[in-house]
Amino acid sequence: ACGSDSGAGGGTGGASGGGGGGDVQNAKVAFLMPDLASTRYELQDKPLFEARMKQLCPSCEVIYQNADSDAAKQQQQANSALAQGVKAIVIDPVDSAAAATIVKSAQAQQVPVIAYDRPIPATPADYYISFDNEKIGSMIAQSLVDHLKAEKAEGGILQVNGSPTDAAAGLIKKGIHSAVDPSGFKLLAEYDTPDWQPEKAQTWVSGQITQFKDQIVGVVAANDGTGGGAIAAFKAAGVKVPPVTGNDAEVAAAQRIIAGDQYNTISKPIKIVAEASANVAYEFMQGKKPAGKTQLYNTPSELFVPTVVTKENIKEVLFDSGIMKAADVCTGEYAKGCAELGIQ
Amino acid sequence: MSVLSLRGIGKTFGAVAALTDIDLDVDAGQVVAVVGDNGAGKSTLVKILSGVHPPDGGTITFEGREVEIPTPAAAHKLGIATVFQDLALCENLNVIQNLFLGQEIRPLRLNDVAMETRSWELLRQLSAKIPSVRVPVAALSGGQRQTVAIARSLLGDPKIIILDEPTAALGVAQTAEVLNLVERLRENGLGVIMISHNMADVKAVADTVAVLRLGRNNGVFDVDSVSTEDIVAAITGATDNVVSRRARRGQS
Amino acid sequence: MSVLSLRGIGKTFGAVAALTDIDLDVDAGQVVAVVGDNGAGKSTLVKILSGVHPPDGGTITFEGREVEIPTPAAAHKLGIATVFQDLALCENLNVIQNLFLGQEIRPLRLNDVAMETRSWELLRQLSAKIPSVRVPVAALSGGQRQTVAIARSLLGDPKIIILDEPTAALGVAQTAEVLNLVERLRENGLGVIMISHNMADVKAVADTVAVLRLGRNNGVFDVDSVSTEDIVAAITGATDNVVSRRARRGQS
Amino acid sequence: MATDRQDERLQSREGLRGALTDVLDRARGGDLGVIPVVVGLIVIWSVFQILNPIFLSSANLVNLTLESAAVGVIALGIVCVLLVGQIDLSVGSVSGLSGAVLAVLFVGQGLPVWLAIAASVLMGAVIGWIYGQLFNRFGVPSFVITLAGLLAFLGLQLYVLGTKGSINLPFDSGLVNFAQLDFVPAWLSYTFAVIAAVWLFASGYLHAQARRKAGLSARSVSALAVRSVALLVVLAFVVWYLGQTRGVGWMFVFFVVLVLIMHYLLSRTKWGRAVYAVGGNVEAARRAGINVRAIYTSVFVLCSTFAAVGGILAAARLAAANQSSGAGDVNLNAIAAAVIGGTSLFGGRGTAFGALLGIIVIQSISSGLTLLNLDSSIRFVVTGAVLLLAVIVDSVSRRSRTSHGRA
Amino acid sequence: MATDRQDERLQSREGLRGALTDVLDRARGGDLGVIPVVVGLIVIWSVFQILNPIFLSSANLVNLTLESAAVGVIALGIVCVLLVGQIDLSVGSVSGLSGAVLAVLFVGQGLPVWLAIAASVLMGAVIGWIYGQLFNRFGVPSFVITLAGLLAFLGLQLYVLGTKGSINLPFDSGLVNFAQLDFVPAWLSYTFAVIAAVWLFASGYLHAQARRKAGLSARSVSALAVRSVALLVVLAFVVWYLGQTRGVGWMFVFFVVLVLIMHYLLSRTKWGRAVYAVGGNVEAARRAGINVRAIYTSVFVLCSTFAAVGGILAAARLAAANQSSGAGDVNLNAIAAAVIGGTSLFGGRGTAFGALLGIIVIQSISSGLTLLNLDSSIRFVVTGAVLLLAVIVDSVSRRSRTSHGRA
Ligand SMILES: Nc1ncnc2c1ncn2[C@@H]1O[C@H](COP(=O)(O)OP(=O)(O)OP(=O)(O)O)[C@@H](O)[C@H]1O
Ligand SMILES: Nc1ncnc2c1ncn2[C@@H]1O[C@H](COP(=O)(O)OP(=O)(O)OP(=O)(O)O)[C@@H](O)[C@H]1O
Ligand SMILES: [Mg+2]
Ligand SMILES: [Mg+2]
Repeated sequence: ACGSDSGAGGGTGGASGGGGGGDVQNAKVAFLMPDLASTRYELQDKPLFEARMKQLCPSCEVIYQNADSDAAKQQQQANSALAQGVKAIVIDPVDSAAAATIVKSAQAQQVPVIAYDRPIPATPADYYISFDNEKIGSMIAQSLVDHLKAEKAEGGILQVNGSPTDAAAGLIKKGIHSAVDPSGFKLLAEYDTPDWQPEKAQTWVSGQITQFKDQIVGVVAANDGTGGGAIAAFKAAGVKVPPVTGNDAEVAAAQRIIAGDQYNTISKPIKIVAEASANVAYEFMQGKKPAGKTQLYNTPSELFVPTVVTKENIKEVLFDSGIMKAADVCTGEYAKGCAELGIQ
Repeated sequence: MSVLSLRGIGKTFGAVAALTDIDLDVDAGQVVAVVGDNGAGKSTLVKILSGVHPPDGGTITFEGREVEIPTPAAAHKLGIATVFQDLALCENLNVIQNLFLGQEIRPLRLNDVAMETRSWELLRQLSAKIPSVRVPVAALSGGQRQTVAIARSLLGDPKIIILDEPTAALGVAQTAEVLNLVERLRENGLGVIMISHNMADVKAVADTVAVLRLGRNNGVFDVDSVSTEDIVAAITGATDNVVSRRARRGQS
Repeated sequence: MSVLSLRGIGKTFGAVAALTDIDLDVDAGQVVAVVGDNGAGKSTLVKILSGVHPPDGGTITFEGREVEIPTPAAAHKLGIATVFQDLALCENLNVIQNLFLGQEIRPLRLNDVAMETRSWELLRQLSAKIPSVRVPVAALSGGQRQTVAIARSLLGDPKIIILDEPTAALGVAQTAEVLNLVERLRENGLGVIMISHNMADVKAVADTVAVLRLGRNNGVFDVDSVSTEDIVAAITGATDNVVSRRARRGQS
Repeated sequence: MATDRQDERLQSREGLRGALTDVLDRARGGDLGVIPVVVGLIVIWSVFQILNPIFLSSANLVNLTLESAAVGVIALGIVCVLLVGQIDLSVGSVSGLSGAVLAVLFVGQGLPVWLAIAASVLMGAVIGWIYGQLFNRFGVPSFVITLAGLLAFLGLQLYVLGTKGSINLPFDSGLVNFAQLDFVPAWLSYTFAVIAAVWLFASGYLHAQARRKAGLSARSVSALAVRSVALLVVLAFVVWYLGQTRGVGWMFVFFVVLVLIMHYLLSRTKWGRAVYAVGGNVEAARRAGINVRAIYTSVFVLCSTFAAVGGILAAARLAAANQSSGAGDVNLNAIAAAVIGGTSLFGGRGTAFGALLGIIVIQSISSGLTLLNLDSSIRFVVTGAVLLLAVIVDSVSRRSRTSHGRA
Repeated sequence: MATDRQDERLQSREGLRGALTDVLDRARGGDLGVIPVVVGLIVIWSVFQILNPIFLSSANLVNLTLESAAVGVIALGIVCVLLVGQIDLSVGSVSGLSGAVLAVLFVGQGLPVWLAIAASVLMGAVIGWIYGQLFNRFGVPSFVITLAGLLAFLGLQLYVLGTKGSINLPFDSGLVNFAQLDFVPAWLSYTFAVIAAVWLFASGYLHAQARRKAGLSARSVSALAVRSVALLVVLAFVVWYLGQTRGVGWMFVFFVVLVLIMHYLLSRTKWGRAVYAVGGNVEAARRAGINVRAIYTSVFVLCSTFAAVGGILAAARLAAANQSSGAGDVNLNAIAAAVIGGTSLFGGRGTAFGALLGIIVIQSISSGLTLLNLDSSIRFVVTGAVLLLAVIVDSVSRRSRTSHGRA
């Protein structure tokens, strides 16, 4: 499903891009990302969006900002973008509720707002493009639970959530619960990791290992960093590492999956989403009003489905698709694992 | 009757007994000089009287009532004004601000003009050589600071004034003015406790001399009936001391 | 020939000209007393000589060479040791640590025992009344601190010792010891600059007296050929001054 | 001759020229007050303007003023605690908690907005009072007390917001309007400017009169007039320029009024004197009969209260209170604003205006870099570098003071 | 009578009983050294043990020691800067950057591990040197310099990690083993304990001999013996108890050795004296001929170097370097550890052992709460409260000093 969606999005964008470009010359578009806790915004979303925009409108300028998990800073960035006269704002809100202000002030100046990744329920944006975080949470957890059931594991699960002050982390947490709670595995303990810090996750998991010893059969970690921390805790305690989840498909996580230390991560179709949003933004800049595939939160929307990555499918999802290069991942000690999986 | 009288005052710092069983009486209109060697406990006594340190034991009677002086504010309220040996000025504040600290004119809308005028008056009275009263005290010379500290104690309406080595850093003229001042204070009926290492000054203005030695009373003398040599002997604990030896050497 | 001689030294702080065009000469084995009213600029002069403040203008000649003294370390290296009026001790360090600050014995493995022994020696020499040398200086009395500062300057091997009001806080015995000390220093051929407000002390130990008034030279006198009254007159700028008036009043 | 001009070592300073020599002299002595910060600010502004001509546009400056207000108010409180030589690390958490309490009471419980505001502010005051008690009773360093507060109130903030995590304030409420859309009408702004200039002249004139009557030296009328006219010109220009787009926001006016009030309290009341005294030498202040404990308590209360007010402003500006309100760099920005504005971390030196200038420096850097559209890694590096440069200008001029013996 | 015991106001203190009276006397005077912190620690430990019996289990204490090492090393550097009355806010960023540089050089570039470590540490030293230069040349407050550093090096860290964002250190490398799995063999641990005790006795004995020879009072042999035996018992018990599970980690030993070295440098060398002097009264230190600038520079270099070392340990422990390494509360924890360990924020007071004790207090709180599995909101509140309590114990005992005139 995901492949065909992207094809359609790219198609429309390309078509309209070829159309009336005259008044969109030299226009600016803002691309506002929420945080640095995950590398994806700077490393994937931004370059992909920029590249697509360049294709559509070579003279247009993308104003990229990252709010570093601060809703007030994001507001400042949006205001500054508006002061610079942007024609459209693509925003991944730090705080979905607080971003309502940004939508208000942008719309007051006739600048369309495209909610990216996270919705803005309180004040409908002009468009919403996402894979949703809650779904991500439930997918990684479900994948782990299924694996454990297949292995006939008995015991309980630890849950390492994201930052307690991060709204996105809250959504992922909700998703994880929706899969873990009915799974039949006992939730031994859960932890909101301050600032998503892997060290904190490691410390906490170390404590739980002394407390629950071999009862732990799996760990659901809300992103790759905290997952890595959990794995380090097991290694440092000198016990066998149970299956641990992740999220974001970082290179380091791919390496751990290849080495067998981490069970899964999740690959979001960032390329597809970033490009689709560039297409939509471009349409808005031309003064069109693109209609969404569906209607969510009173907003024309388009949702894409992420893929859970495990050792079984890592080759296809990450390498064959070109998201990662073997040269980056299969360094040093990981070369052997790569070779076993047939990744070159 | 005494305005202020102490009985059995003691104070210990860690392993050092700074004061043991001290008695002292001050009458209105009387200048009591407290003398003693370095570290004899004079300043500690002053600090106890002005509420800086609580005593370990003993009683303080002020105007016939037994009192406690837990804080400097309490001492101010009783009417005890003190010039400390370490001056206790705020280096970041200027001369006027230091002079009126805690007793500003018009608390809710400070009257700078009145305070500055009064400052100049006080400083002139002590013939201070301070070029400007608007510089922070950090920029003053040692003697200038001491003058400021003395001027401070004259504000308000004290009943007892305690001067801890008030003339140590003062020039000859300023010292003379302070001695004049002490005499004026006595005439106005205030009790004055003056600490000094200068026997000439002590003999010049004091009525009685109380000697401390190693934290204990070592005699109270009437100033007219005691010689400088006797006081020095009481301070050092020996009639043959370095001072008398120097004096002999000087004569010979 | 002079060990140290100053020509045309000046120093301005903001709007105040603290020193203007100062000349001064100190010979080896000579005690020069610098006297003057409060704020006359004596301590400023001392600070210039010991590298604390740079002068605005003028030259300093030390042992025949023209020198600059940009930092206190430079002054130490030249052999100028100073007892500052504000003592400049570290309150958080104890007596031994302060005494040997910057000149510790065995830098990489401090020799506490040697330093403590030497400390007691120095302090006894000044007949200091300090119960323990292992307490922080913050816990010492004013006079005890001053003794520590004086003892400091005797460490090392200075050629010039500058004493800024060294006896201000000292007891009678300690003052006598310091005066003895100054005489010993002179006998050992050191140059001594002593600042004091006590004319008796000045007359007792100094060879020449240099008077500062409002930041300017106001005469250099040979101590044997000048009377106290003349010095006071030079300090205050008038023969009829508060000191002479007090003296007259005292006699009458 | 005036009483305070009689010492023969003083150079004479009369009239307009005297005032000028005075300034020059202070400059040589390194005692320039706020001038170096202003110079630093001008440098920053010029550079950013060259890099992106939007920077000094009226629209952007209007944003700048509005964005300064919330953290600026917090910095004002920080100035007070720094003046007594203490610190408050919890202003961020307290501001976040205050925003959360406001949102819960106002939106969640449906209380009238003034009541919700009052409750939040009161809570700030109570927190400060608790700090004061802990500090006075147990002598715990304020660093530790407020570090504990930082954690505890962050926890409370999360607890108050509960499962929702984020609460929107209605856009049509007066509070949100005040922070986002209410601007002072042009005529009123100009009136304010005129009032300020007249008031500066009048008060200066009356003061000079009083001094002259008392036989003290005083500023000449011409010097006073020059000063007032300069103020008028600057204010009128600011008002005019901001008026090119939206004008002067009421929230910024509110902040400036708070600064003026604090300036008055610190410089013209007994309490202010006591604050400086405690910061300069607490033992001397105690011996002068000042109730040192009361001063500490008052200052902690003030700081937490300002933090709460700042939190309310931030929530109003964002039209929401959420889990990350007050987190991040609010603490550091508030403290840095105070320090950049010339407040000493060791107590006893600083002014209320320092908070205003400091926050404008910080917001200018942040706004300027926002406009430059850099990678976050580069943005961090550049922020650090610019911050350092801005302060070096200040410090270099201040440093010459040491060599002039005013350390 | 001994030279230093002649003043008749001194109470006599001879032999074992004298040593005891001395301690009691100091207790009355509020000069208890580390005892109150230890008491605070015991309180915390008891409470957590009651709430969750795992807390004092050998396994958990082993974790605790290992988790203390990285931030503990950073706190050691903070103690040094605090001693001279300055601060370093950038230790978190520097540690993060150091971890990142290590990972990039070691894993990315394939350099030998010792070279990568050396490069990271050197980088830390250079950063400190730059701070020192900025501080000495321009007189910028260290708060601002290091705040700028905090931002700049965070940016550099992101930049160095570049496209990867997170870099794994191989689990089988010596560095990761050192931080995770290398424990001191039991026999060696006991040997260390014995050596420590013997050394304590021997050095004390020699010192006492030298003092007696110089005619000074000295500790009696029995007092020395009691002290050494006590140390031996404590150390042996610790070794035995930790040995119940994995034992004493080499990383913790490394940390303790660093503490001992710093203790020696601070208390037994000329440099250490100068550090305390500069912190107590910088002008007095300058007038004593101390090269104050060199001291500041050395201290900044030391602090940044320790931060870099801490960053390497943290990366080794996590077996990864990533963008959030060193972020969050590393700064505050390191500073808080120093302050809890009795280091004054105003300079001139503190010890290297304070960093050890302080970090153990902080890690105990964090570990104890981890085991309790509270909601994060509650967890923050409780952390704040426990932190405050731990310090109140210390401060109350210290405060009595003021009333005894030792403020
Ligand atoms: N705060 C303190 N802590 C510990 N000991 C102290 C403290 N204050 C004073 N002492 C000790 O008490 C003794 C008496 O000190 P005090 O200052 O009263 O002496 P003093 O008579 O004023 O001497 P001086 O003439 O030098 O001023 C000294 O030995 C001093 O070391
Ligand atoms: N750091 C400074 N900043 C500004 N002015 C200063 C500074 N130091 C000294 N002054 C001024 O210079 C003048 C001379 O001061 P100095 O300390 O040299 O006097 P002094 O002769 O030592 O007086 P005293 O006998 O009181 O010690 C004084 O008017 C003083 O206010
Ligand atoms: Mg005294
Ligand atoms: Mg002087």
